[in-house]
Amino acid sequence: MGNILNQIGIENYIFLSVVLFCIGIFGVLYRRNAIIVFMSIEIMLNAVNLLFVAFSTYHQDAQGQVFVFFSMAVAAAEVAVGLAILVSIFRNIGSISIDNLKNLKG
Amino acid sequence: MDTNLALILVLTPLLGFLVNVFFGKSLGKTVSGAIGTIAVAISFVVSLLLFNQITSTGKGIEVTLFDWIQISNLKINLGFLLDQLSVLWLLFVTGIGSLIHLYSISYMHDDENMHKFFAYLNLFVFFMITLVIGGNLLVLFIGWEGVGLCSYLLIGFWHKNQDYNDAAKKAFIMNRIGDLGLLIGMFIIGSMFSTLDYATLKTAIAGASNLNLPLLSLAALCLFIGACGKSAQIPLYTWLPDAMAGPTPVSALIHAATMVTAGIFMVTRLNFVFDLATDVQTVIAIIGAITSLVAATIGLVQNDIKKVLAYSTVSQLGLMFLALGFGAYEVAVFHVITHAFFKACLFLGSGSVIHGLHGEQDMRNMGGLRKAMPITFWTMLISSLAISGVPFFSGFFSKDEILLTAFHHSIPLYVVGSVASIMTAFYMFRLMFLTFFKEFRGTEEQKHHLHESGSLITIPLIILAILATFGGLISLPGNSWLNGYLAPLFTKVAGEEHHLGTTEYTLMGVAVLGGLLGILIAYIKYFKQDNVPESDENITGLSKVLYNKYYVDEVYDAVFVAPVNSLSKFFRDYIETGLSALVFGLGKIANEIAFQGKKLQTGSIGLYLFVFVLGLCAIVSYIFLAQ
Amino acid sequence: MNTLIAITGLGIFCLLFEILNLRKAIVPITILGLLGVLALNYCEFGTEQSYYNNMIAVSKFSTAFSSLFIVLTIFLVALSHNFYQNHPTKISDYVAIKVFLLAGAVAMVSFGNLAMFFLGIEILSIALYVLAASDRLNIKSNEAGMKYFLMGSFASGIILFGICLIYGAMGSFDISDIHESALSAELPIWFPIGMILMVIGMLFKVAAVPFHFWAPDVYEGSPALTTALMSTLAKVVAIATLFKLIAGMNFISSLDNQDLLHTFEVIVVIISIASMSVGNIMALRQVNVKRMLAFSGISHAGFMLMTLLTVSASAGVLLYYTTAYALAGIAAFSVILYVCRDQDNEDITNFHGLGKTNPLLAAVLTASLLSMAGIPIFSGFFAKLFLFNQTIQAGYIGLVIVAVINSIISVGYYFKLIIAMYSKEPNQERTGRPFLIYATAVVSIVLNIALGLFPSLVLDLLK
Amino acid sequence: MNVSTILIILLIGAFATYFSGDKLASKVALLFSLAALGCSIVLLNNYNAGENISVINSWINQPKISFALNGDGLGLAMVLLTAALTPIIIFSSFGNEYKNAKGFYALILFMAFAMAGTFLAADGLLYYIFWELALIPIYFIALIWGNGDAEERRKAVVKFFIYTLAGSLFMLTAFIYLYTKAGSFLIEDLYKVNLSACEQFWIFLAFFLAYAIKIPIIPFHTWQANVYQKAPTVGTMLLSGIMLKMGLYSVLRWQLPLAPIAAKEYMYIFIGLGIAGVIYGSIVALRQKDLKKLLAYSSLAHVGLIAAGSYTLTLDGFRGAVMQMIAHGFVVVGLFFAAEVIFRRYETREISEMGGIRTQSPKFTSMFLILVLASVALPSTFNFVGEFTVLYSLSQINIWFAILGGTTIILGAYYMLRMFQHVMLGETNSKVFADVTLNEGISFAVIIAVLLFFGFYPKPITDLITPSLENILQVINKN
Repeated sequence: MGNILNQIGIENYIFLSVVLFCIGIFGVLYRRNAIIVFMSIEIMLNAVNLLFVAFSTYHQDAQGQVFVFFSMAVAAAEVAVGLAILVSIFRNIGSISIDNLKNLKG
Repeated sequence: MDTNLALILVLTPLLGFLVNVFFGKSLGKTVSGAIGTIAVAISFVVSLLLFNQITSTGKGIEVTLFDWIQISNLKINLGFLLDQLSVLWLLFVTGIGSLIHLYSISYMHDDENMHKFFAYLNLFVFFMITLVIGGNLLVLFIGWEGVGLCSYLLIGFWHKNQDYNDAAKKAFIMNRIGDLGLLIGMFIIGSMFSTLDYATLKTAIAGASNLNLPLLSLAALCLFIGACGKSAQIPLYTWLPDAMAGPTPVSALIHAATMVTAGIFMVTRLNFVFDLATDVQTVIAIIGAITSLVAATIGLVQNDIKKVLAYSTVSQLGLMFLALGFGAYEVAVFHVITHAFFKACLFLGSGSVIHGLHGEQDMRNMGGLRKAMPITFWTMLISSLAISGVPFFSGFFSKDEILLTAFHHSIPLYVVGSVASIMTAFYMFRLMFLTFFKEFRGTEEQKHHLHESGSLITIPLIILAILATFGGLISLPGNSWLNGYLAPLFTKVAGEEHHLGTTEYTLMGVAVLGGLLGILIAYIKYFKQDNVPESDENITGLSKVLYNKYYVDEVYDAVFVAPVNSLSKFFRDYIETGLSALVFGLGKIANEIAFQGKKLQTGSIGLYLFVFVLGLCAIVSYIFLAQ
Repeated sequence: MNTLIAITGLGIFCLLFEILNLRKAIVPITILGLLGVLALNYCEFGTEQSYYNNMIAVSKFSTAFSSLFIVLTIFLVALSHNFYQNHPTKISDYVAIKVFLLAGAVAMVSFGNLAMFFLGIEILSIALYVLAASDRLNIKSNEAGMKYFLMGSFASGIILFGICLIYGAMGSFDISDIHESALSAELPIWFPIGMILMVIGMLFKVAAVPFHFWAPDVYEGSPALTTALMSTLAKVVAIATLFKLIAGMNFISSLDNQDLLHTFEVIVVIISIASMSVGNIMALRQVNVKRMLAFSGISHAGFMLMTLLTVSASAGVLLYYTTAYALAGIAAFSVILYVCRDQDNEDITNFHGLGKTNPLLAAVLTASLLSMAGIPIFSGFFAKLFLFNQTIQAGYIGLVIVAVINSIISVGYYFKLIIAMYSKEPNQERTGRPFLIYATAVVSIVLNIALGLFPSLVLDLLK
Repeated sequence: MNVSTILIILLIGAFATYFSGDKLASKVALLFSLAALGCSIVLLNNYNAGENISVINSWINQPKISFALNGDGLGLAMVLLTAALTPIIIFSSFGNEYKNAKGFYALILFMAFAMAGTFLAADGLLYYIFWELALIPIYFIALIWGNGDAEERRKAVVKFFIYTLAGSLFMLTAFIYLYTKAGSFLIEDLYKVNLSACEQFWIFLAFFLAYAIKIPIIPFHTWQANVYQKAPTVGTMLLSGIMLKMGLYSVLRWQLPLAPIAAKEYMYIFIGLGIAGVIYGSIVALRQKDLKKLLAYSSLAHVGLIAAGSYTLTLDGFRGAVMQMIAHGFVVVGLFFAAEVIFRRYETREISEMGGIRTQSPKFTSMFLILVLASVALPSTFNFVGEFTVLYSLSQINIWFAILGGTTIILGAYYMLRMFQHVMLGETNSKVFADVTLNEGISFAVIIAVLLFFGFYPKPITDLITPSLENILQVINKN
């Protein structure tokens, strides 16, 4: 098991997930459609999850993988709430673009 | 015993004041007047007793009541010093005071606030006595400012007229300028000798080795400034003529006989200081001479009977300072006394005239009053002769003494003084002729109200006239009782006795001739040719300048008062608003920033997240850089 | 630990009451329950132990802060009685959510393992998302919820990444392990990075500049009670957790080893200065009271962050400051709830003439504002005093001077409200004297003043 | 029995007044303030009998803050001033009707409580707390019961509050800094700390900011005139009569002893500022249209002189300053009350609309005149004693200070008499001026009596304050 990590150094995993994380961030920054923003956030979380797994292998320790389950669960819960809010917004203003959410300012 | 005497002396006028203030109205005019007069009369009696005691024992009485102000290096107590000088002053202050009180009973009888008038007069006497008998400079200062206050109250006695109030205010403030000088003088003396008591001070100075003379002279100068304020010397004299706004008895008491002599009193009191500051003495002499001349010249052309007397007062005071400047204190004191007699008499006389003419003060509307009011005429005539230095009247001796001293020290000042006295003679008789001779120039109904004033007015006049005649006897040239009496006060031998030699006699002659000359000119100008001064608008040339008092008031106004006022406006309108704008400005800035900041909060999630990420990157990269 | 279980149980009970149709009883019973929990928590105070192989570690710090949270929740629940009168069917849910939120909060201060910490923060956040958006038909509320949700989950992402890096560096989620190995010589750079990421995540929660933008909008948009909750409970929890993270992971000394400490301190100083300045200045021009208090909250966050400079010493100060701030906030919000209960906005104009129509509440609001402004005998003053004292002793006199200047600015907007209450004419009738609101207002302000008179009560708890 | 009794009386009084209802409020307040006065007189006796009337209990142990009240001569004198003026002020307000009177009078008593506390506190932080507490009541008094256009008033009052608070917060910072050095807020511990000249300079500056704004010394006075004008007269009296004295007192008690080196170093600058205040205030006062504003500027001038006296660091300066504080306290209260008496009859404060009152009410005129004369320091009034001593001390430093400072007796006379002339004298006023009522008369009489009595016999006060002033001097000159 460890030998994989010997062949591909841990750094690469880190870089990979950092890249994924950044993709997520940019998604959040540049997309205006709420759903896609959610998905970008999911990408961020999953990037982290990937890293968790990598680390847990690296450390030969299961906690990391357990943690991944936590974070998945949490992410699911979050998105559930998020979608609920989104629905009520859609009911009220008939759009899911976050650019329409500018009533509160100043 | 002495303490009680002193307290009675001081407190009876105060008592009179209190009674008149609180109950005067209900007591009625005559009673309140009587109270006022009696109060002063009692003080007069007490002063007589004290005088008696002093003359017998020959040394002063010191009375200490209690500590007053404690300052680290000098302790000032509330105490009195009754010695030759103060008792002498007391005598004529209270004596003339009681006469004038008597006079006022009838003079002020038509005024609804008569009780107030007497209250103020009593208060004045109280403060004057305090001034005179104060045991140290600070107690003197109480009286000093107190009499200033009283003159403020009495000048502005007819308070409905704002001009009178202005005059009163002017008097008070000008005095205060002097008072500041006095205070500074006290500070210097206090810090030098750490005492303000006359007695201790005298010994301290006598005993002091290597005195800081420049500093001492500075102190003397400051004190003299104080004297200038009180005794109306250049440059602080302009308040005195305006002070004539007050009722005539006030002018007689305060602005002729007593208060204005306080300056001379103070200088005499501190003779041991001034003797050391010789250059200050020269200044005093010069200022005195100039004042006497300037005032006399102005007096030449005045048409208001009281104004004439006012300027003559200023010029006489100038002569006294001339004497002081030469260290001839006893001479000055002598003239103070005689002057008190005849000037009081003159003022009261003029008061009686004004009373008779129902408030007319312009000599151009008088004339021919001789027959109508003989007593007034004769008394005033006597006093005029006295002031003009006609032989054997009191004024002759005192003024002559002064001129003698001047002659011995500096001829120029002697000349100035003599010229001044010639002018005095002139304008006094100008006054006499215009007022009492020829035909009456007033309106018809005035004319037929003309009458001699009541006995309460005439009696004081007569008494004063007598004093004005024989007052000179107290210091005959040759053997002077006064000099002997005052001798203990002075460090140096009391005034060099002029053994009457030829020079003296010639000088006397010159003085007499001068006086007669003045009278003669007046006689020719106003009796023979009987021309009456023109009405104000067509006065021209030099006489116009003189008539307008050399425009000194205007100058002062332009140089001091106006700038202060405009400065005040400037401060109020610009500096003040500017400062508060500065403070408000800070708040405004914050508000402005807030206003701009609100625009940043656009409400767009994208922006918020963007800033979030920026911050994140900034921090993380900062960490990396620091590594 | 028992506290946590009890709270969760209480939450479930609340839901049961709905089923059993005991809506009337919910609020009082919840309050009683919470009081019980408080007592329970009090018994735990002082005991140092950990449960479930150190998932939960009870310490003085955790218990003290938990009790504060519980007290605050009691107030909030009390307020919710009147607040939700109009839609009674929801009340049980809202109360339950608050209680669960409390559970999350307690978990956050008493975690012994990063997993627990993460769960706690997510419980809290999700509950808040829901509450923020709870006024379904109100577009503002929706927007607030959405904004909070998006940015919140973004922040959780960051936190999660941070946790991950720490795990990578340490190979463990356990605080005590991390605490030890944090001092070891060669640590990968990930550890400080991860730590910083977590800190940033928490800074978002406490709404510190530049991560503060959500706060004003969300505060304004959410229902007033939720705003109250956010500005008091949520903020306090976040700052306490942040403090515990840094203290618990021995972060300072490990930074010291890698001589990054100075860097970190610079960051903290900058952020705290920025927070208080931005917060105070922006608050000057606000007309909506909730928004104004949001900004004032930001500035207070800046003040609280000063404690991070003296982590070893200032736990007590932080507790005192948070308590003072939260109590003042509760008092203020209870008045706001009363005044604006049937207004559609919370503008200052609603407060005109409160001093005449309702002197008591006006006095309470005045007192709470003075406390926030840091005027003596109110505990707010002492909070500032102790904080400044602490910071000057650590040698940050410049920071304190900036803080002082900020407190001067802050008076500007606090007094805008006071003036509105006392020197303007009332523009509306205010009827009804809802007992619970009055009680909450008075009790909280009395507590605040009492703390002012006897600061040692709280200050010395964490000695 | 110790000094805390006064505070307790006043505090209880405040609450009692509030709960006594609008009808009784004024009476109750008067009662309690008189009780406080009586109490303070008893304390004075005990103090003179050599009894120890100070209090010290520890309050907060970490940081070490104690509830320490120090009843020494100086503090006692100031407390007496407070306790004597409060009843007068309350009594003087009987002629007016106030809405929500209970709050009004309660606030007055509370303010008196805070100010007395400030004068007594012997612990830096306690002192600061009282100092701040005194600010709140006056803020509300001016805001709620003030007069003039509401918007203007709001601006003026808020400016006043923020401005003063700003100053005092810097003082707080200074205190905390000192605490970090001394490890305690107790005044004697603070006296013990030795600071470098540089530290002292900053400490001195911080304190100066607080006091310069409170006193006020130019150019920090911009709040004063407006607030005096806008506040109700009672508030103005409290401000000018007692609150200004807080600042001046604090200069003596706190600023100078805590930073002696700096004090000596920069003495001349601050004396200069004080004297500049004298001249500036007097000149600005000349051309004021509003009576209360004029009085405000006059008091700016007077406190300038007092401040200059305190900064001379000489016993005379201190003594004169304290005496002048007390004298000025009484006279300024009297003058503002006179302004109020006129306002009650004429409903105006514009000097131009007054005049000719003397013919209508001689009594009032005489009383007003005496107050005016006292404020221009006529000998035989208490003000003269104070002013003379201060000027003397200034002359010891440098004769020019005395001369420049002495201009106050000229300029003061100028603007005060000018004011008096236009307010009281001249042609009889068309508007009716009812003569002073008994109540008003009593207030005036008391004030005048005090001024005249101490004018001739200031010894009791001098003896009371001198020892503590000497102690302060010792602290200043210890190194």
